[in-house]
Amino acid sequence: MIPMREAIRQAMAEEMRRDPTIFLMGEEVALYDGAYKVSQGMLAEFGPDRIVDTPIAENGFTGLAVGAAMAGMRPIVEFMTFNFSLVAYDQVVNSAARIYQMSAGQYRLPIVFRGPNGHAENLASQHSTAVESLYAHFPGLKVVSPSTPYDAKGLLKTAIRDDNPVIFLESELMYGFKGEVPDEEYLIPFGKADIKRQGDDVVIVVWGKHVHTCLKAAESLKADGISAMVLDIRSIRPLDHDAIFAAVARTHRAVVVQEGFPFAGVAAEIITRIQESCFDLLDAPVLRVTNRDVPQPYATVLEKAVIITAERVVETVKLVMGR
Amino acid sequence: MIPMREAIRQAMAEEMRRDPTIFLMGEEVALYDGAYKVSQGMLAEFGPDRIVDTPIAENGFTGLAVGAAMAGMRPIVEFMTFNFSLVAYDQVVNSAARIYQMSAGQYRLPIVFRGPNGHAENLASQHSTAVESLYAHFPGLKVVSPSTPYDAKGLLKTAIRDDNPVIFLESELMYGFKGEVPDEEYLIPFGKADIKRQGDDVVIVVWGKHVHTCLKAAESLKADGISAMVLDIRSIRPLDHDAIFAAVARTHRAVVVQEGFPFAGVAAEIITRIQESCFDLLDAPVLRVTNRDVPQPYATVLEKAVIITAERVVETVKLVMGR
Amino acid sequence: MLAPDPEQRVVDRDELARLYHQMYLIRRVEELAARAYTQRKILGFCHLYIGQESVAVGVAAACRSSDRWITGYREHGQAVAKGVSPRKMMAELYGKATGASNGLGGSMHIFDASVHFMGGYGIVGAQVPIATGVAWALKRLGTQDVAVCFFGDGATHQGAFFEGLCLAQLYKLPVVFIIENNFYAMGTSLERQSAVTDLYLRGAGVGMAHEQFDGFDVETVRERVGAALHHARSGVGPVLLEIVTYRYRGHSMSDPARYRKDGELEEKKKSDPLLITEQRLKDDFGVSDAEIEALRARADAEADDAAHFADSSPEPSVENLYDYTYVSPR
Amino acid sequence: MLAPDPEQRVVDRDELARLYHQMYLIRRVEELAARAYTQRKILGFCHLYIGQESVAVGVAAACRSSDRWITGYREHGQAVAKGVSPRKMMAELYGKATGASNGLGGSMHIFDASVHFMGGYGIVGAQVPIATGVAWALKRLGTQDVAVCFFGDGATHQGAFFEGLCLAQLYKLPVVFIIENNFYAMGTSLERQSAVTDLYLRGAGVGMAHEQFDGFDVETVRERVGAALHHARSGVGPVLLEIVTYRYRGHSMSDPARYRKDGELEEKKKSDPLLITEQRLKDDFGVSDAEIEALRARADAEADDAAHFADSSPEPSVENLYDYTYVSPR
Ligand SMILES: Cc1ncc(C[n+]2csc(CCOP(=O)(O)OP(=O)(O)O)c2C)c(N)n1
Ligand SMILES: Cc1ncc(C[n+]2csc(CCOP(=O)(O)OP(=O)(O)O)c2C)c(N)n1
Ligand SMILES: [Mg+2]
Ligand SMILES: [Mg+2]
Repeated sequence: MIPMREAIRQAMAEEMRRDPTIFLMGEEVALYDGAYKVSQGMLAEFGPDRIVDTPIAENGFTGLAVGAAMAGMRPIVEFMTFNFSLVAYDQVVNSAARIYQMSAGQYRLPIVFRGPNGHAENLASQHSTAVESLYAHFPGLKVVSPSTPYDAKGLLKTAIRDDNPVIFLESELMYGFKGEVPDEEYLIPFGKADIKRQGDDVVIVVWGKHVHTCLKAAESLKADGISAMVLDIRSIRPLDHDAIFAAVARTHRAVVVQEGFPFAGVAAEIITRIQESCFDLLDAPVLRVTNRDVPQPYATVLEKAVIITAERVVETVKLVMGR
Repeated sequence: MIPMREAIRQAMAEEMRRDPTIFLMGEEVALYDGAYKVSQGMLAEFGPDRIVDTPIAENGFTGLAVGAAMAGMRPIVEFMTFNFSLVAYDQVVNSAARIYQMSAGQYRLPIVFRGPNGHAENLASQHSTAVESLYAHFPGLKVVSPSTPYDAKGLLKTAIRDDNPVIFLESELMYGFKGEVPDEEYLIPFGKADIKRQGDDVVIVVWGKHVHTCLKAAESLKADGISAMVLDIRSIRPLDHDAIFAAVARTHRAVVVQEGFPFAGVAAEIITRIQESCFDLLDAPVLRVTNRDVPQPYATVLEKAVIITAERVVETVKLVMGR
Repeated sequence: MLAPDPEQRVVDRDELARLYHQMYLIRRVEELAARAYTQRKILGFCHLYIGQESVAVGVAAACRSSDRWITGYREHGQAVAKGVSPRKMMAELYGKATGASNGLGGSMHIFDASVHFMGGYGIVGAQVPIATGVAWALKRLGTQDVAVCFFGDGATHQGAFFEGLCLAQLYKLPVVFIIENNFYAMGTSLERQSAVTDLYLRGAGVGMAHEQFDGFDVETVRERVGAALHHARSGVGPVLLEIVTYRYRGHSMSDPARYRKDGELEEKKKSDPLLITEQRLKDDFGVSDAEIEALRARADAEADDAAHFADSSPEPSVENLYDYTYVSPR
Repeated sequence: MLAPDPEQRVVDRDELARLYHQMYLIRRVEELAARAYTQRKILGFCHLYIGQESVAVGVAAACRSSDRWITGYREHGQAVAKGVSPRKMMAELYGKATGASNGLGGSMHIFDASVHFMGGYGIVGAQVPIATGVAWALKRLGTQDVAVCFFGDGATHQGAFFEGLCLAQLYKLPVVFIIENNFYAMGTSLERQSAVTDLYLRGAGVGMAHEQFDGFDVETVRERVGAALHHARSGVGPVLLEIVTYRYRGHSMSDPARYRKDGELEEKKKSDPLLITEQRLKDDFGVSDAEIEALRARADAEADDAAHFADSSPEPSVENLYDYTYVSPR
């Protein structure tokens, strides 16, 4: 059993040993071992040319990664948190996502942008944004969000080997979360959802840290005689709609759980596709659980009211079940 | 009959005469009369303290507008096009959208961000982005997109008087589009959709320039015996879901037309709400028409294949009608 | 060097005692905040200002009360110096309804419009163009006020910082930009983040008046910032100041600050702002130990009162959750 | 001033004739592009380089062919100077399948990896940090190559420009940043966009070597850029150059350029790059009128050929629409 941060580190280190063109860049990743200690010890192994501290210039070093990728390297960019990627938004969505197309395939952009996404604890408005909806919107980007150390390692290795820019969304709240990771090498392909819990009455579609919120909810729904499947999509873009549709075909009811703001979010995308492809299979509208539609407040009592909890998932599942 | 650019100018000028704290700021808005001549003549009337040319520093002048608003002024920021707002994304979504809440209501942010949105002609990847989905995601922002000179003037005056930050989306392709605008003052409230064409068989939900694409489509659908309502929502956030639901209750079938990329877009939001609230009213899944899910190419033949056309709307409506 | 403000009075005994009291109060309030943090009464990020008090207090001493301040997330000291009551501030740290931002903002987002404290921002550098905009309004609205903007050495690499400076200089706005150079951005020391370590030279690149000085002595800060305010207020344009200072604590509560060189902290503490001013009070103004003690005791009591107030204040109500997303129509 | 590259050869008759040919070719290609634009064979934005040819050609003369170039949307001249064939470039402007970017990019997004021309960007300033990254890779991959980055006076207010410079200097990367100061950003003249009109001084704010010079004489450009490349290639760090130039046409095809002062354009045309170099060829190298005519005739033919090639090339196929959104798995 290793914690998530260790799984992420293993993925990076193993790939870096394999391919000398990979480097990790970001604020505090080297000497400080990473703000959340994800890159602990990597400076010692790979040296300052490959584990690189930056000043606080996200737009600058995102652009740097774009150029380095075009010129033959494979950068991993750590955003201390994805909140700060928004000052680099232009370089991600206008440069990284588009140069392969603008150059008609002459330049590839094998970059991984990774770091913690979404809320942690009492970080208030500007430090709690969940960004999946903002990046998955763009063709040219892939977006991935693991929920276990196993998935994190396998998906990150795939991300690093991918020739496209990949947004890899972690969670500060999960860095200490432990799970089994085998010794032998493995990769997890993008676009393959994983049934984290089997169930018959309703499917809960989710990714990232809230997989665990949903597992908890599913467990407690048992008491109400509701058998809930928890489908971890793992990669948001590409999206494994086949797995989602198959689950809906089995359960006829679905709930989508997405951290962050609801309006034009990933949950809406998934629901749109479900209603389009499973119109006749559905016994009830697909509902979503998201953060409340307000900027994140600081005080615990307010924060708790805003974020996604197992109770809110349970409630919504019951609504969908007509209970 | 006046063109759209003139309606927008009238709205700004009338409000500026009324309220000396309003100013217009952006690249080329003053001496050059605006890149698309929207602010023609305004420098002469209001002088360089109120019609203000900026250097190419969008993040800077967006932040400037935020500070000026907090200190008692009412800035109108023109983005030469909304593509360039993405370098200022942080200041819009992290500052403008949140300070009212972070300060518990002590500071208001009466700012209008306006300019052309979406594709024009043969501008290729980096100059064709439709941004409604990227801004409507955020609580704290309002997002509006007019389709006629009449709506533009009435909505813009409302936007300028609103105490919240408003994203006001115009179109380069529509600046010359003419329509009636009355002499007397009027305002159009946000959150009120407008039936631009009545119809019984299907409702097409749309906003901005593609209202006209849809009117054309609706006209040609007559030949197929399909009576299509065109519902112009005008304001994306707040969204007039009551009007949408009422339309669906009448037609039982709906298509949502949204410029830009489909994934987690505004169309997905609207469809999600329709399927939630009108589940039993729907005779078919709600489909969307969006740009093809690729970065915008330059060549006309490719561009035509990517953007929304009346033909594609017709096709999709027919699908929804089971034809 | 900027010409001094000819109208600035010389600091007298009473004023210096007041400045000492302010600095001590800020330190005390933050020590109590640190304690409350370990008790999990304060949560999230909490960035202490301990060691830098002379900067905020010196700036306040040079400012008019109508000048506007705007800053980052390390803003407790600035808030108190600007006049935010320790009660309101501490209650905000505790996330209480009585806090400066009703518990919505927390440590990083203190706002108090009543004393023109325009907030604490969490995105490094974002406050720079915002300050430029505040100055824009102050000028256009015909006031004689100045916007004062605080940020760290780390913020001087952000595009927002650069663009804010360009615009302020182009439009000749009344704003004083203050780099509080405490030598670290989190764990990254100055020479590891920047090729230019004299950060005031950033001003040269945008044509802005710029000056650098040590900020450990509150009187120096008051005097040099007075000169900068005078410059900005006179209408000729903004100023970029680099005030050299030092933070004693880690970047935030979770940072053990192992990146310092051996003995560095102890060395720096020799020029502690409280020490310097205490000496000066005693040596040049004949203030007695007892008087110093009394000043401290008063500040201790105020800080205790603030903590008690915060602790006993009510939580915000969930009913008000949606109140501040949008301004309701008038 | 940067020390000259000791290894740079003096320009001889043949080389200068070649540079003249290049400059003339670029101008001619763009004149044909302008005509095609009025015929609606070229659409969208089209930003002409006419008047600035000596910059791109002089830089190319100083560079190794393996140096990487990256630039903005006003890049036709740079593309041809770097070795993109006029055919491929013109076909791109026409939006044809045979274009440098298969018709996907158009005028603003010319890419040609075969000659290390890394594109044309449409977001002002975005190419600056990208160039920094190219230089990062060139250094880390152990090459002796330099990244050359072009942008306008208007771009020097963007945060991306500033951040790119900070990083390049911090990491001492082999990159030469070239401000092509043509005195206007669209309709905004330099003194209306910037408090600092000597833009090379931006280098002072980030500790970077910086130099300014007139770029009308292609030989000067070649020599001074040679010095900058020598500096960058030697490993000591990047250089910021401000090359003073002038554009004859409007910002894009739709701009009548009414913002110029009376007689300004005529005055500037007196130092036309073609004129200067033609004089020099004649005066100092004894090149005859007939030889000049022959150089021109060759370029005219190449330009005509490019336009003809573009015109007669096939449109891209809609079937390939989705080919370049993602790299397919290997
Ligand atoms: C844009 C952005 N990037 C990164 C961070 C994370 N972060 C918070 S404070 C900080 C260091 C800032 O250092 P400095 O500006 O010197 O201020 P100090 O903390 O020393 O007062 C960093 C990297 C952030 N808040 N915003
Ligand atoms: C971020 C951004 N803002 C605005 C624009 C619109 N725009 C395109 S070119 C230009 C002027 C640029 O001037 P300069 O940098 O001097 O280059 P020049 O056109 O003179 O070569 C502007 C404002 C843009 N493309 N990108
Ligand atoms: Mg610091
Ligand atoms: Mg220019």
